[in-house]
Amino acid sequence: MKWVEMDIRSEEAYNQAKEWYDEVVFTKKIYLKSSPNFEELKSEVKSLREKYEKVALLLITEKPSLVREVRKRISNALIYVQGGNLRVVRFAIENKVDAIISPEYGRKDSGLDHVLARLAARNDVAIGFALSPLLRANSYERANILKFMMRNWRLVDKYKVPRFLTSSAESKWEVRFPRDLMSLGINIGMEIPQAKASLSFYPEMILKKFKKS
Amino acid sequence: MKWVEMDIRSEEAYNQAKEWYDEVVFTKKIYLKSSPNFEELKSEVKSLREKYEKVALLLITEKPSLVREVRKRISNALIYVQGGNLRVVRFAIENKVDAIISPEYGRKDSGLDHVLARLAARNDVAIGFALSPLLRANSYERANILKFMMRNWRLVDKYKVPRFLTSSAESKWEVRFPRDLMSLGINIGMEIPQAKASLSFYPEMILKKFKKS
Amino acid sequence: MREKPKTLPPTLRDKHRYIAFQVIGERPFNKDEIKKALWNASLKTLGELGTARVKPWFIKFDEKTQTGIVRCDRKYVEELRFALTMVTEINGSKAIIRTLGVSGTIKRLKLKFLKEFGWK
Amino acid sequence: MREKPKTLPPTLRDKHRYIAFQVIGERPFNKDEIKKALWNASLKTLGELGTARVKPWFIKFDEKTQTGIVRCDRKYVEELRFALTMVTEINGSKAIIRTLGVSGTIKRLKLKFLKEFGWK
Repeated sequence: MKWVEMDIRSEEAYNQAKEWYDEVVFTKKIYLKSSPNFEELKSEVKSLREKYEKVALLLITEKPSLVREVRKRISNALIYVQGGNLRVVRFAIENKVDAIISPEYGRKDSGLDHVLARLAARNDVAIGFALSPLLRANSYERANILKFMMRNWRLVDKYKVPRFLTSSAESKWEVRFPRDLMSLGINIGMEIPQAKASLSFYPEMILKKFKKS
Repeated sequence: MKWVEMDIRSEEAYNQAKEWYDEVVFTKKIYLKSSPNFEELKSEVKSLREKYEKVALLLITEKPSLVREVRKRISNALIYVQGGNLRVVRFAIENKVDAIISPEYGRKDSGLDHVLARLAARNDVAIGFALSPLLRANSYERANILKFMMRNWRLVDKYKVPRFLTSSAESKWEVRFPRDLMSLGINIGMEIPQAKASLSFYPEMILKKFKKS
Repeated sequence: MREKPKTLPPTLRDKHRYIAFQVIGERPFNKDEIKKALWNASLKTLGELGTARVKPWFIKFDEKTQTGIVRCDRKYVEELRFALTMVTEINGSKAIIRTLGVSGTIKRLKLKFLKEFGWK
Repeated sequence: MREKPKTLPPTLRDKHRYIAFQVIGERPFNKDEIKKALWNASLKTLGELGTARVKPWFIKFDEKTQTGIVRCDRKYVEELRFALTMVTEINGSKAIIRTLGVSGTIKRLKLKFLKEFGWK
């Protein structure tokens, strides 16, 4: 069994995570307002892959169509979509991105429902449960985010959606040891083996996509 | 079924409690360093009983022998002993006072053990679980007091010691509605019927002593 | 306008309870003070994790009668009640929060526990 | 000297677990800072009631290796671990608290998880 950290967003965080995990995916955040320059993006992905091997692009956008474009044209990186905008999330799930990170992100509700969860399961789109938004929040927000994560876990569990636990760390101070990250999963409702699988079995399934491509 | 508040320590608190309870015991705190003037004490109890009907004396002392003296010479008031000093508590239980209030009071441990609990059950000495020390404490102290109350409840439950829930209110702002006081009991481990009995059945058993005397 | 997730099917939906309460204070409190007091009480007594589980949710407060409604998860009514019991002041003024009753629907809660305070 | 209550018979005794942890910080921390950080983390994440249930208890901290031991109730190891996971700073300096392992006795905990840090 391997420990896999699916979403690490800076070099220092990557180096910290590498000490504790067998595999680490480096995530590049991309704010998209319009079509990116795909030549540039492809060459950036290429150089990131040389450095980090496993690379993901986290798309942050209000425009569903841009998700499809990136999904179609980028093949050597995982495609994650930032949760929070329901239209974007639905479109991303329909277009079979690899994962939605934090469906509840920035929302006043949990940002996921049974229709989306069922579709995510069918389309093999994972839901990422991320620690870092909790770490940056005040107590009031933490209670709310945790509440939404508990609700989303119930859906993910019920509809057998692929899932993973991640720090989504932007700095080394947000990285956590796998067994500690498991405690987030356990406290939002996972059984211990489910929490473990969210840092090993499910991530490994997603990483297999790299070999195919 | 009657709601009974067993330990109310001022007139304004008494008046508040009377709105919510069928029976209220007015408690007079007595700090004892040496033998009290019993004539005075008896006449004070008498005038308190004219005003409040049901009266208790709460003995706060470091000297076990003074507890015995008061127990012997005062018959028309309930005798409570402030928990916190183990020697005094043991002596008070041996001398069959009516109740020990907050065995954990002011301590760094729970202030009760299986030997004392068994003896309290045999001698029909009640343990009073009091809210007001919690209300006055900071968060750190609250967590500790609650922890000790949980432990004491396990002993009281196991050895079938008579017990009651009380606000031990000194001001009207420390009085609580019976159903709300029950939630203290429930959260330290009581079943709902046990919490209810701690504000009705057990207090009523103790109040019967007034009729005998 | 932002979209909202669909209402979940009954088996997946959160099961709530509604608690009617009355505030007895040195002075009357307004809605925002009460809302904040409920959250603070929950966070202090139950913590961030406990609050996430208990899911307290301010519904309504009538300033005239100082009575209101708060919602929580069905399994954790006693935890929230205890958090309210531990309140000693609201925004610097002494206060007691007294629960009046609990029900599965707002309608029944009003009928059984708030009618006497003039709620419709 | 004040008397203490007797040790309870085994069935009534609290069942504990010991957790070994390592602190990774911007700077080294001392024992008192760690002790306070553990309490604050527990109170913030689990609240007064949760902390009473989880019963965190600081046992030891070695300032040289920045490793230590904390005890808690056997049923609530994951709650305490989560509270530690949520720590982002200690006394104003950035920090991560990493758990090294859990055991039912201090002796076995040291042997399995702290020996490599020079504990005896």
